[in-house]
Amino acid sequence: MIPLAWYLYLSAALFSIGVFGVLARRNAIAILLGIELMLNAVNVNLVAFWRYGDPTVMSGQVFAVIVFAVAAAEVAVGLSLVYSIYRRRRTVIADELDLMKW
Amino acid sequence: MDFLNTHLLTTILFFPVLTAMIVWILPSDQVKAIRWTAFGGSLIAFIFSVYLWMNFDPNLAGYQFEEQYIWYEAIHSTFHVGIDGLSLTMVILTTLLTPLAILASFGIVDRVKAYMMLFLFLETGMLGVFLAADLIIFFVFWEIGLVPMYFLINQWGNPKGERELWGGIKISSRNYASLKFMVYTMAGSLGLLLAIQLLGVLFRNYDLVYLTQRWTSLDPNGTLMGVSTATVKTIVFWAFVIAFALKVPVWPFHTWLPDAHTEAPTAGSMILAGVLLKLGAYGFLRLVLPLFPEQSAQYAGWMAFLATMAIVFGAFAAYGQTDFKKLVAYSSVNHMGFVLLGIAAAATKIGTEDATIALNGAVLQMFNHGLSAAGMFFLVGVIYERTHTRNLEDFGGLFPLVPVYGGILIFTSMASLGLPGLNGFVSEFLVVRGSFPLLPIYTSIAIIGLFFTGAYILKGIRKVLHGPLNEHWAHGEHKLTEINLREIIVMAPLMALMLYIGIWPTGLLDVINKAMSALF
Amino acid sequence: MQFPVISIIVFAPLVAAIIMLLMKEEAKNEIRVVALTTAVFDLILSAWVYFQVYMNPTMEYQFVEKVDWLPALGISYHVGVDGISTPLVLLTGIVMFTGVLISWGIDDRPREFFAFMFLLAGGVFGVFVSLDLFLLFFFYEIAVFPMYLLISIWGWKVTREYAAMKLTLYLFLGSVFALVGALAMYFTNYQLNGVLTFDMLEIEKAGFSAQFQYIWFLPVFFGFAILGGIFPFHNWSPDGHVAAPTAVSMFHAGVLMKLGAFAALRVGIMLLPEGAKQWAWLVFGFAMVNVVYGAFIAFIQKDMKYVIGFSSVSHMGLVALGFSTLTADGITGASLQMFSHGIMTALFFAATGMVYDRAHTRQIPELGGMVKYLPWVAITFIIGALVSMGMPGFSGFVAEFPIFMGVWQVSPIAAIIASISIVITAAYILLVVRKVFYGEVPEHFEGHITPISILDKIALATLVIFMVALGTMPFLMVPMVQEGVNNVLRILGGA
Amino acid sequence: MSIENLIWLIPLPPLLAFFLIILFTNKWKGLSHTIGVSAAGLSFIGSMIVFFSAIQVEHFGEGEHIFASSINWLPTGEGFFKIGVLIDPFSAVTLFFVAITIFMIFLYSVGYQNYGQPKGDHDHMGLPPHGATIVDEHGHSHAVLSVEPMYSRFFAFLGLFAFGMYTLVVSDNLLTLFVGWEIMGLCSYLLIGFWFAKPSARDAAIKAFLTTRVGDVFMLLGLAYLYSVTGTLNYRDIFYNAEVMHHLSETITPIFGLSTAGLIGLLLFIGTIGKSAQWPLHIWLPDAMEGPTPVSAMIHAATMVSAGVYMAIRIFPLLTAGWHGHELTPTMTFVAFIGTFTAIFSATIALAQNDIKKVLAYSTISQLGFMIAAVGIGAYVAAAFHLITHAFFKALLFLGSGSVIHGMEHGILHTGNHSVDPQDMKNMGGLRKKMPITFWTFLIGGLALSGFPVVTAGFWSKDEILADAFGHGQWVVFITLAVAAFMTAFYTMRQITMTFLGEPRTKEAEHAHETTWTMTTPLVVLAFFAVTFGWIGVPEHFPGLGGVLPNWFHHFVSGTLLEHPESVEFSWIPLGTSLFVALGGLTLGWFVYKDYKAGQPDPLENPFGKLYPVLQNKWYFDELYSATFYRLADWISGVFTPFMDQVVIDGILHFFARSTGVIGNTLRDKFDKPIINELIGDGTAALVQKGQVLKYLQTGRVQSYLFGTVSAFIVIAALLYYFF
Repeated sequence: MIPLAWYLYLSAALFSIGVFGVLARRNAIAILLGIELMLNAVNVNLVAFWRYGDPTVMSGQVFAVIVFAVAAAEVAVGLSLVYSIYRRRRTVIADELDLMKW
Repeated sequence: MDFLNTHLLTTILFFPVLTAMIVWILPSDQVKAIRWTAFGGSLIAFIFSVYLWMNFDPNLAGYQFEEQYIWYEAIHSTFHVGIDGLSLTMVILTTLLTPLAILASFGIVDRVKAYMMLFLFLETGMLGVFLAADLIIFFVFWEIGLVPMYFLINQWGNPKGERELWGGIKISSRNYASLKFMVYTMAGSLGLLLAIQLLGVLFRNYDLVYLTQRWTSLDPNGTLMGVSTATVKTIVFWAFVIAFALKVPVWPFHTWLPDAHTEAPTAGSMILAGVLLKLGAYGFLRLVLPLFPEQSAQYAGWMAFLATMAIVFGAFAAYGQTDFKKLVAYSSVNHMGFVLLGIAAAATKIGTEDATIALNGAVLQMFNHGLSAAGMFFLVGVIYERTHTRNLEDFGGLFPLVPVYGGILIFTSMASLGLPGLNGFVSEFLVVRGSFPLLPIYTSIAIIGLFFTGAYILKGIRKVLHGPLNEHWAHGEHKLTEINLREIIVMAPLMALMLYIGIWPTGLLDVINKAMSALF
Repeated sequence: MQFPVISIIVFAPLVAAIIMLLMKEEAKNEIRVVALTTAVFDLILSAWVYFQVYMNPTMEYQFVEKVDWLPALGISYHVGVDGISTPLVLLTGIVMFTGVLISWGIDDRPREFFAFMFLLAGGVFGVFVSLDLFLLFFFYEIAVFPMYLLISIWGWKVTREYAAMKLTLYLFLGSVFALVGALAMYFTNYQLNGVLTFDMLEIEKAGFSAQFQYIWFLPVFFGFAILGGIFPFHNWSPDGHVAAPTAVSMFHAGVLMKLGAFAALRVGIMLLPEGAKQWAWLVFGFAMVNVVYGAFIAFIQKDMKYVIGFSSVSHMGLVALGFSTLTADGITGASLQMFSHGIMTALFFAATGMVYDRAHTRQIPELGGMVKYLPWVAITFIIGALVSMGMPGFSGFVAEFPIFMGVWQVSPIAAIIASISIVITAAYILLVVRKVFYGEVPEHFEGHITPISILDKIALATLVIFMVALGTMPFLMVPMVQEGVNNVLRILGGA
Repeated sequence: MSIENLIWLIPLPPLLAFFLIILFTNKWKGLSHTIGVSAAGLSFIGSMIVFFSAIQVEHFGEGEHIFASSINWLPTGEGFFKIGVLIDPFSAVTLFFVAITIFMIFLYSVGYQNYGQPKGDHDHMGLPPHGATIVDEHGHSHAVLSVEPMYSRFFAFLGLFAFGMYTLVVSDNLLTLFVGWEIMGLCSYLLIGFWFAKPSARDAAIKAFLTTRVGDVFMLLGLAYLYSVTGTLNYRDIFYNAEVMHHLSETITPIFGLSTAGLIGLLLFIGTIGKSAQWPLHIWLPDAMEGPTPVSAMIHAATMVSAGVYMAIRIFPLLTAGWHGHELTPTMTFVAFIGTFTAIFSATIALAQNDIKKVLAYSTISQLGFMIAAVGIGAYVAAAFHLITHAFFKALLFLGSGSVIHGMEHGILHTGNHSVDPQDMKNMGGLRKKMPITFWTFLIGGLALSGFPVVTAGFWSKDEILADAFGHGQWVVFITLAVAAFMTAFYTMRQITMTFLGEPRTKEAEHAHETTWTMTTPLVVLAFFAVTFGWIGVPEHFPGLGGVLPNWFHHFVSGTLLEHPESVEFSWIPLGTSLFVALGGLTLGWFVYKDYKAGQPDPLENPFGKLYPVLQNKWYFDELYSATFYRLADWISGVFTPFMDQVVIDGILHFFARSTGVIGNTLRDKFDKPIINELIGDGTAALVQKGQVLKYLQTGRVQSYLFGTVSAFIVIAALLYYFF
């Protein structure tokens, strides 16, 4: 079967893309997508380790499920935040959002 | 009645406070009611103390009517009160003078309620010192007494007058006087406080009787806290002496007295001279002599020296005054000097007959001075109320205008001069008689000091009553009015007592004598 | 499971704070009412606790509640009171109550003000009752943190930022030291006994090596003592007093400083007795400086609040002095002094605040004759003055006397020197009384001085009652304190 | 009622009168003097009863043959100090003359203070009455004497005085004697200063009180000393008790090596010096004449001063302790010296006085000197004898002079010329016809004073003193006293001549006239005694008269003490001397002054030359004292004491107060702010600065934060990888 390493490569790649997206893209939505990618990369890792570890211990899958939940909630909150910001500032460009400055 | 018999002392002690509380709830504008309540309260206290006098058995040694309650067990101090012949005399004096003083201050119109309350607190404070049989309680009341006095002087004192201090600082003289009185006395009692603490640390107990026998039975060659017992005792002794000497006041600690007196309101001076000064002397008799027989004997010479200085310089200073009240104030220094002289003399050979006589004299002198000084200050107040001046030069030849007042003034002055047949003489003679064999030199000087007592007393009369009439007071709006009935009523008991004690001191002296014989 | 009165006392203010924050900003009166009710409620409860303890004073802790919190780290919610902390709880209740009354008139964001104040109160309660080291720190920080906001927002415009920052820095600095010490105990105890616990009753029994105690006593003790205003770390407190609004000053001087002293006793001396014995002389020395030095400086201050601030330094010095004697008398006195000084200084600040609100100056030379307009303030202030000069018949004497007895047993000379401060105190406090409340009124005050409200009177009266009661009837408090002190002595191995 | 209880009662009526008058009857003059006089009368009767029952007792005075009773007064440790009354021979005779004189004074005062006269036109309390004008039925207005405004008060004072004197006499111990003594001191103060509005009177009063007080304090010292040595002050227990006296006379004190008795005696005797106005404390007596003439003057000139001598005789055993009849002990020498010197000294002054009362005053001092001298040379019986005779005739003289002055005031009111001094003898003369009773009685008194032989009492007593001085071989004393006696006779005659004889030198003198019966009766009574009282003391061996009358006085009084002094054997020398000085002085005086005219300088001025003003100014003693003692006292009280109190002592206090402030300031400014704040405190400000800089790190961009996070993560990871 496919060795574990492949999964790890996959998740690493996904994660890198996510990080790149978060850091590089200026659009808030894109940043959110990047975050999603990172989370899913983590999921891939978790599931893979579960499979190649001791399948009787369910903690890996449990974690994955929790991550799904978190991701979903986080997307919801994130999008609503972006939306409300857009409604106020008419923009979703992250650079222009420096309200947290001193 | 049964309660009264078992709690007589505390009743007497706290009755003024109770009265003060009643006064407190009275509406401030009911001046009349306030005055009479205060007066009545103090009068009842006096009646109680007369009752006490009746039921007192002079033949028993030690305390009577003892009461003891838990107070502050962390430092092993109990609320312990008791009375013996010595304190009985003083209690009578206090409870007698307070109503008179209150009656004397019926003229006060400014913040009467506060004034009366302070006065009643003052009475409790003084009584507490005399009744205390526990060192802490003694100290508590000792200090408490200061507070009302401070405010009486500071608030109801003579509003006029300014005192120039160093560096051009000006301060109204009643503030100066009251602050001096307060801080000076507190500083003096600091040593006392520390000494008391030392005793407490040593014996874990503050009961006078217990302390006395433990402290006096210490091994003189032993050490306390690494210092030889003798040294410690000497230091503690001086701490006590200075605290009391300040209050008496003994030369050279006396300078607060004239200031305080001149500024204080009339009634304040009456109590100040009448009772407060006695606290110091009482301290000597109650604490110093019993606790430090050896030291007292050792340093009696010094005490006698100070006493003599007080007598001589007190007289001279009084003679030099142009302010009537200051003159009387210094006379207190002069008279209290005799008290200390008697004590000092007795200290040299405690327990001998001479010593007992000297002590009898000292205690009686305390009582007598209480009467005469209070009387004198009141009379000064009477004339001051009318003329608003105390400067002797402003008076002169007032006798025809105020014959009754004049008569009373001469009578009281003579009592204070120590004229035989009046109270002052008996006590002074006893002091002299007792002290002479023990301290001949100092006594001789003191007696010669008596001459100047005469000098300044006569000066007072001469300037006020005699000589050509100062027309200023004769007519017009300044016309001097005769002493009124209330004021006469204030003086009457004092004068009656002066005469009675002068002619027949036996009753009072008997109590004192037995107490002194029992105490020492 | 008995009625968790302690927890209720502790958490009522916190809850009240949250409630108030949820209320509408405009509903000022409602907010004040909530605050007052809570304060009264707490006062009643703490009085009840006090009464219970008074009824049967014991060496053990009473009203103990113990709930595991983070068992893995050995952190538990463990509270209880003994003879020393009970009076302080009562004190906090009183100050809280009076504080609310005094600051009734605050109109600038009362909601936040009361919320923070109650946060503070809750923290203070917590420290006094907590028997768990971690919990103690927890509440300690809760208590310290709101001070910053209270001072910097509601404080005296001129110096508030400075003072607030200074205070915060001092206190956090101190607590950091103390925390390190605490952790050291925590881990050392683990090494010694293999149990991870913050429970102080456990740590007491840890049996630390003398070496260890020598090292760690100083950081722990002084870490807390800074809050107690020990020399040379005292300067934050006068500045803080001056800057803080009235009610906060009351809390600050009345309770917060006791917090430091109390924690120093509880953690420093009781957990590291050997260290205490080792370093007593040092603490003693510093405390001596406090006493005399504070008095001298207070003597020359022109600003009422500075006078009181430095007098607090002097009086808290007496507390430290009492502790450092490590004698029954000394510690008893110190504990009483904590209560007495708390009430007294709260009264002082309340009175000062009232004068200041009306005269708009605290400069003593500019004031005068206040007794005409504010007789209550004058009289109560005078009584406070008597207390602070250690006048017998008032709580000050009852407290200071045993301290001095303790000092005698350590060093007579020191007793004599320290006693000088009594006279100086008398002098300056009388001068203040005379100048501020008597003498002639500066004419520009004529008519501008409004009488104080009934609430203020209630507040002042409450404080005075306690001072006089303790002064005339020490037996109302002394026995329980003695029990508490016996416990300390047991740990110290003496008595 | 037993005699003892009666004795207790003797002093009381006057005291009662005092209080009654002061408290109640002040308003009603008549009632007041009734009370006063009747009180005096009661005491008088009582005293007489006691006296006569005393002289009936056999061997009165020896052992138990006395009247005495005592009660406990002061508790002293175990025992009591007793006070009581004692009548022994000496006090009995004293009581006799005291009672008479006092009663006479009361009676006399009624008239002298113009009872019954109208109220003065412009009289004030504290000033002598200026007289009133009345309009008779014909419409003429006359100036007449006006009643004393403080009439009642005067009788009150008299009562108090009487009480004092009686107490002094009947008391059985030195303490109660001292009580009476001081009360009389007060009365003399009150009476001399009776017209207190006159500055002179006021000052004289104070002078009298204080001068006597100088003696009193020493006396008190002596009392204390005696009491503490013997444990009692009772006469009988000390003086009548051989071994006590022996003990006292044997023990030696450090002071001058005097025996205890001697020293105590000396101290007590200083009291006498003050009271009996002996040199150097004599200055108060002449000024005492400021009192209402002459009653108060006569009180403390004729009566009170005898208290001093009375005590001197009382303590005779102390003074003479260790004396065996030959050379005098130091104490006695001192006493004798004081007495003798005073006698001659004041006699000289009396020569140059023109005020009728002053002359008498100085003669009094001089006569007292005689008595003291007698005591000094150990002749206390003689002293006692002279004391009593002198009391009688001196009282007589004073009352007489008062009567004279009163008459003169009549004249003055008549002429209305108030500038005339009614007391100056230069303004008198020829009053013999105007006021006969006064003249004759005054003459008797004068002769008695100058010791006119045989008839007058003064002769016998003075002669006895001289005889004793001679008999004890005290030549100095003898001669000096003789000279003094001569002067006495001289100035007495001078006084009589200037006052009564010759022609009136002023209109006032012409219009003077005799005074009322209340004033003249006492004169007569006293004159009687001034003559007869001498005859009870005639020495046995006196030529002619010797056997006729027994020397009763000597026998009686000498029973006072343990050892009875034997009267000296007769010798012509002293007798001759006294005869010579008396007669010589009188005649010389008469010759010098018989034709003295108004306006002339005094005949003595020329012969005396420079000395005369010195005498007139009493040897400048007042000036001397005021230059020394008064000034010193003023300096101490006015300059030194204030300096000590306000500068030195208060200075120290203020120093403490100030230093507190200084220390406080230094601590705050030099230490607290700079050091404490800087070192530990004000990291604060700096830290705020840092914050200002650091805030720029906070861009507010999400991605920059994230970038920071990630890069930090990477770095850490790299580090971890590198190290592990």
